[in-house]
Amino acid sequence: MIFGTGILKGLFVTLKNFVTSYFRKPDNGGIFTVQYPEERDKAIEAFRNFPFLAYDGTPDKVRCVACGICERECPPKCIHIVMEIDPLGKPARRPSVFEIDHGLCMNCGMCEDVCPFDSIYMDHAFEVTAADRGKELVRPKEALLKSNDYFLKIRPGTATLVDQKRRAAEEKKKLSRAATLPPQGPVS
Amino acid sequence: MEILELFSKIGIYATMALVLVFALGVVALRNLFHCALCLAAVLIGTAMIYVALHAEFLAAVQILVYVGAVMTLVIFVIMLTEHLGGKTIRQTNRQSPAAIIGLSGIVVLLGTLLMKTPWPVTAKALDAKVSVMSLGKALMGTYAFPFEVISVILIACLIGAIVIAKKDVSEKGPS
Amino acid sequence: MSMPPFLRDIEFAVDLSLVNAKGWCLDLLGHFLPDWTVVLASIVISGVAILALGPLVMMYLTLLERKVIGRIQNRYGPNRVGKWGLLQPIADGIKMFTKEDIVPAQADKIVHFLAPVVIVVPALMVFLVVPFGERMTAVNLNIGLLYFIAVSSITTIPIFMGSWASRNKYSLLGGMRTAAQMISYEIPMTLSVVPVIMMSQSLSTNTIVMTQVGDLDLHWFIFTPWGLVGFLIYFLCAVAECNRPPFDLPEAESELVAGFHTEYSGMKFALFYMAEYMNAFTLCGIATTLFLGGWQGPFFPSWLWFFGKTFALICVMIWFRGTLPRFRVDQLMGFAWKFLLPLTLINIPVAALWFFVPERLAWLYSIAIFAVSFWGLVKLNCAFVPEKRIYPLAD
Amino acid sequence: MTNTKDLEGSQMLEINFGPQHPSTHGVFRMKVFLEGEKICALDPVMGYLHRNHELIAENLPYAATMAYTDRLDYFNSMANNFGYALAVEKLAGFEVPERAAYIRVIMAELARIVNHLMLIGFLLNDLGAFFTPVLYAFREREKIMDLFEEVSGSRMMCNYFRFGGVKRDLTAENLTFIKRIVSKLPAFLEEFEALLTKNEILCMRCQNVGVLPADLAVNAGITGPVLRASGVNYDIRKVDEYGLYDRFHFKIPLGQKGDVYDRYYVRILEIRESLKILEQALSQIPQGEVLNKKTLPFLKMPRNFKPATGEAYGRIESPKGELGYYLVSDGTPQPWRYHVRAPSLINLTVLEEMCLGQKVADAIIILGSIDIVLGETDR
Repeated sequence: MIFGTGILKGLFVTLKNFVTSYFRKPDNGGIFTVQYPEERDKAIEAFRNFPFLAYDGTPDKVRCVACGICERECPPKCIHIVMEIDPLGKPARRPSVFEIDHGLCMNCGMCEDVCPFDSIYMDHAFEVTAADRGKELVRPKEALLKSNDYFLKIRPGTATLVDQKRRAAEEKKKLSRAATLPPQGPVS
Repeated sequence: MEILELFSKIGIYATMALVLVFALGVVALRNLFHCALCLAAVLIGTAMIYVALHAEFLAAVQILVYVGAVMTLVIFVIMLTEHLGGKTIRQTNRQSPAAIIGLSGIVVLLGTLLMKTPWPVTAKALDAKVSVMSLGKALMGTYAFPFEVISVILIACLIGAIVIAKKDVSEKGPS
Repeated sequence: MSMPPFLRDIEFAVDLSLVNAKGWCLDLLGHFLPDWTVVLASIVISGVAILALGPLVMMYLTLLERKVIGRIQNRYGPNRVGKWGLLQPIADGIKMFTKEDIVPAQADKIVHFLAPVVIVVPALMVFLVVPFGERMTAVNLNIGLLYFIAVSSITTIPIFMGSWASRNKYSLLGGMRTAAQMISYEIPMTLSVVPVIMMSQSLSTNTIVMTQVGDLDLHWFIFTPWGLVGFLIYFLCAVAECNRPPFDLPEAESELVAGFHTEYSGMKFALFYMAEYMNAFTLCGIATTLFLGGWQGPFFPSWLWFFGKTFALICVMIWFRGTLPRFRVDQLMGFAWKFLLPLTLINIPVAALWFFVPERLAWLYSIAIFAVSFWGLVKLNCAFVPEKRIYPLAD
Repeated sequence: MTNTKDLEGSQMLEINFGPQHPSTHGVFRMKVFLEGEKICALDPVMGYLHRNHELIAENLPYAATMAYTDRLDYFNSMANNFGYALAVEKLAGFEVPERAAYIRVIMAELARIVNHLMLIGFLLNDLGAFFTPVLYAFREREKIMDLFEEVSGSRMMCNYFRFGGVKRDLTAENLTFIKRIVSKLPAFLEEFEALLTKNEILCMRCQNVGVLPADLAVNAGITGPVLRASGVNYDIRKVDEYGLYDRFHFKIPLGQKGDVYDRYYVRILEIRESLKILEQALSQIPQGEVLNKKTLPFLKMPRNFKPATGEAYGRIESPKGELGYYLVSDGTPQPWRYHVRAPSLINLTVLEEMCLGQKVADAIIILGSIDIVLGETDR
């Protein structure tokens, strides 16, 4: 083999790519970059980013009961929950404070896995910024609450399954309440 | 048109003055690297004077050989010897008085020679434009022998340098 | 070339339009100003044209490079500032101007400042002898080619200044590499030009172009065996001279961070870049002049031909950058001294042979000589020839 | 090893490559003593990216550590997950459903392809090719990354494996997508090789540079492609036959000289072998569960998972070498001791031996050819 043919071959490969970049499809030697703010990659349902809190209907109907399991199991300990105390001094079974420190959160999805109340889910919103990492990145409850409709929109598969499960559980609860009326907590 | 000539004259004298200043820098500055840079400036300035005297070929060769090759080597050596060249050195030592006396003697000698020599300005000398062609013919024809002798000397130098460099390697042993 | 006379007139008018524009301006001035101002104005017009052309060429070369490499890598390249990113160089310029100028505390302040300023000077000075088109050489020196080689050899000194004054070890290493590389590649580059000088019997760039004149039967030097080999050697050396890949060792990013301009920021950095790109342009321009017939070419104005050929060569440089990995220092030196230099030395007698032997026979001879010498050189440099290897597949 | 302390203040040029340097692949530092351009001594300095991985894991339930293993070798979190899952399964004696085992092999091999492509791309960057091979590698990697995102939710930090299976089943579309990747990759490899393998500059730069003799490699505990490039036939996929690797037919490519070029080419050949494994796995994959029912409660309540006292060492052939996880349980929800045998770290120990007497530029490509990821080296 003549010295230099390897280089020429390499030059030919790049020339080919230069030419094909003008008229080929992205997966076939064409331009494969995405012009981000205008174009976006197709949304992938399983995609997980900073978690959100799901509510049914209106924001006061939070599914979260402030049980604190996610707070305890979160590997980087980025969740902070304080349970609301009702005027009678009894725990109200809803969070008065629910904060997630986005500076710490590593999007592992552990909270979603362990939550027994179908409350916390991984979000699709990734364009999250803050000018200050100390305060602004600690997202309060108001910023985390998102409706079930939003959940259905971003992750239709999972959300429908969850909805079916919850409806079934509610039916069951109604039936059992009609039968015996024992006070019972929600079952996952 | 006189104004233009005046401009060019001013330019030439300014260049000469600058060359002198830089030449002073070569011997007076304390930092070796700065000295070398001044030397490069002197050589470029000399080339400019050549251009002003319509000796473009000489100017180009001056820059090519002295600035492009010799100065590069000089600076290369400076960078190799004192790594980051921050050191400054005294430019005077015990021999400087003797040197001054000797130099002043030379200056006086050259000065008197310059003054005494009649510099004939003839029409022929003014018209003579040395073309590259005639220069080449002279080098290859009339002055072929000295030209070849010089190249033999240069080759000898090169071989000598190689020999010295090679010895160095064999002493250390193959690495 | 058969062309109706009026077309030829038009072509001629377009061709010399820039020259005529300058002449018209000078005439206008001559009506009400003394003679010497006209001469001065002529110098100023040419000077301003060159001073504007240099940076303009540099700015759009950066864009061209980024675009072409982008396409090679299957992406767009800059396309946000202006249509097709055409305003990108201006945005970059504004950025460079407004950036903080950082000087290391231990640096030699004066030399550190001077280096980027000085480096632009030779890069601009060589524009003087580049024949941009018919009657469009700023100064038609009779030693134009020698002037070009001489002036471009000064470039090493500002690089040294920058690398030394930064007091940075990466810069120092980069500076040393530059010196070695520039000295080594200057020799084959100068020698590869010698056959052209022999054939055209002149050092003037204009005369060299004129000896390659011809309408459709192309008399460009590249269409002769010695011209082709000379061109290839010259071009490779040119790539090495302006420190572009695969010879970009002085600023090898993956090894020396940025080589000699590691410690430069803002406009000083931009000046280094400007010099580099202007050098690339002039080196390609001279290659065009010497081997590709300069501004010769049918139908289009001569300056368009010149720029077209030059930019084609620059695109090849960019293509190299998009494809090839970098040489190592010793291989780089070996390539210059053990391969290119002997080949140039063979090229010179071959050119002489061409001069004295009838054309057909000369083709035969030269091809035979080049083939044998190429083969011999590859054999002699067997240390650099890749090995063939077999990879066993175990269970 | 030369003691670099002795050389300080000598005539030699002392340069710190890193921690901030374009081609140390992170925050790795090489203290190099140069004579001209020749390397006389080299001192690798590690630990700039130390994140206390092991101690964090010792204070977390077993399940939570899975997310942290992603961050070890962030180019192939799938392989990291695999090793950790194997270790815990050994410790607790969980079975893995067959479909899940196939999915694991598929993911591990895809991760290997991604890793090798990236390595070759960045090695070429170290060699001075201006990002073209990297971007070609990125182009192919992107497809695999899309798949990873679809199955696991994240492109790089997959967190996909669970004890006794995987987190989510592969859909039919996923499988056809993988099939398409596998069928298209050989053509890309041809193109990639045309660009690189025979390129004279690459050959000149890489051949006979950074030679690692086989005996030194074995003595230093080098594993992975670096070891195989030196001609030692050792692949944990064949030795341990963990997962389902005993079911697939594939070969182990071996190098002869153990130089940078061998390390580069062995990886190209490994990609080809991985494609063979993928083809077989895709044609054999059965239907069924992807998660052992027994482990589900432990994933829901990680603190309830208390393996019996004992120890386990799970190791896999990660793309970089032997990746081992050593776990000691004392019956509590947290492991008593957790240790990662990171191939990047161990492979880095021979860096000086390979670099001595070479040029600066060689040191960079030798480092590049070892294939380190600082997340794993420093942990």
